Amino acid sequence: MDVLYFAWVRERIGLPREKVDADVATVMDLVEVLRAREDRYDAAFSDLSALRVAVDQQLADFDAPLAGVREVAFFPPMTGG
Amino acid sequence: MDVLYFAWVRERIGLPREKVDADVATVMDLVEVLRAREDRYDAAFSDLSALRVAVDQQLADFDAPLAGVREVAFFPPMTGG
Amino acid sequence: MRIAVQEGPFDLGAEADAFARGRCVSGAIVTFTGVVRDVAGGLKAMEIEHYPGMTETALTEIATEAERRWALEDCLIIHRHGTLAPGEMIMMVATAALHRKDAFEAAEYLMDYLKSRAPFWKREITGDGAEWVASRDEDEAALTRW
Amino acid sequence: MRIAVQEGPFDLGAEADAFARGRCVSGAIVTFTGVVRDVAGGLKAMEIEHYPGMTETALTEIATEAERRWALEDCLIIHRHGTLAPGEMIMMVATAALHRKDAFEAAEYLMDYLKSRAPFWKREITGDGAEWVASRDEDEAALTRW
Repeated sequence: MDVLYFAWVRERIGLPREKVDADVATVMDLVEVLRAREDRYDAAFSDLSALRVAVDQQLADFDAPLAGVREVAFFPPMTGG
Repeated sequence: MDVLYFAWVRERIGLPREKVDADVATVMDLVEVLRAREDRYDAAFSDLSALRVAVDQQLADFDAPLAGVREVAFFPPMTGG
Repeated sequence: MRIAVQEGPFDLGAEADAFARGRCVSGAIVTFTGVVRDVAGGLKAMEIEHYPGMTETALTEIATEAERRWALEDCLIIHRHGTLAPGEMIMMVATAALHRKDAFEAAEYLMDYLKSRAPFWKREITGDGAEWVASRDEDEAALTRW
Repeated sequence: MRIAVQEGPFDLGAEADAFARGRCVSGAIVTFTGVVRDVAGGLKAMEIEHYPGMTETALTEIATEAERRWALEDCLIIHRHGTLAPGEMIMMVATAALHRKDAFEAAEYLMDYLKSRAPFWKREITGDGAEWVASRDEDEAALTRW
């Protein structure tokens, strides 16, 4: 699936999007897979309360299932308006 | 002093303004003097709860004093905006 | 602060542009525009009577009180009188503030007071004749909020 | 309903005019405009990042919910992204309704949701560097009102 990063999450991880092929059931599983990769991922995901997630472009929780999902995005709380 | 009428009060009394020289202490005294004049005044002032009053262009109560006042206006509740 | 009481039309776009132009402190600009509505159909015109002299004083006092209660950078009131057709703009207010809450609340305050405390009276002209618009209890009740 | 997500500027006056033009049912039109503010001084630019695709979806959902909750004749959201200078307009919303209460509440609802539920992220560029604007607890708290 496509994994996207925005704002300081993008900066900390160092790229805006990547393809991730992993056998993960939930967003939280995906987070664990990413954190295990490298320090920059581990740092980006160190405080999940500072992060928001969207699954197929809809805001979701970290326990949201990923079956059939094409796109997951991680970002800080939004500051629109 | 000048006495002004607006909206349906103006229509019922039949004129927009007039000079009234009367020895009146309060707005209520002025109302009594006017009501005693003619039926059209009596009709216009028959329900004071449907009327508002301004003394020298400031909203006031019917017991407001008239000493030194130059202008009194009677009108229905305002419908601006 | 700018207060305008006028018979002729105003240009919402030009007024909004002029009010908003070059603001670097205010992050929030709210406008409210009132339009002559013809809900039932059959409205030919809306006549607005006012009390020259008191109108300007009342609007200035209302705007001054809004600037006292909220942290506004600026505010604007334009109100027309005379004969208006359905769809014409009757009035507008605009507020500029650092925060959106102040701008919104001040604009609502201006509108609530304009409705019941500024000396305007509306009359609707239809094919059946002319009728003064009655004040609404809910407009009076709205003032208790402030 | 119109939703626009764009990099270029918009013309508040022209948008407000077009939105308001010819309304005979709506008596009440509210606009809110957000401006890049430089309160402390020294702001060089505001950069706004967004999530193409999700942004449009989120704004449409927010506007649709507003139209479901209030009796709106129409609503408009314009939001920019990219690099903006202090004083530039970031976004606007507009609402048209029969009654002013609906128009005001719907505009405030749109703003509250835009602040915390639309995928935009602001970064301030000053002489000292760049800093992501932190979300404010009071913006999140504002959602509990609805």
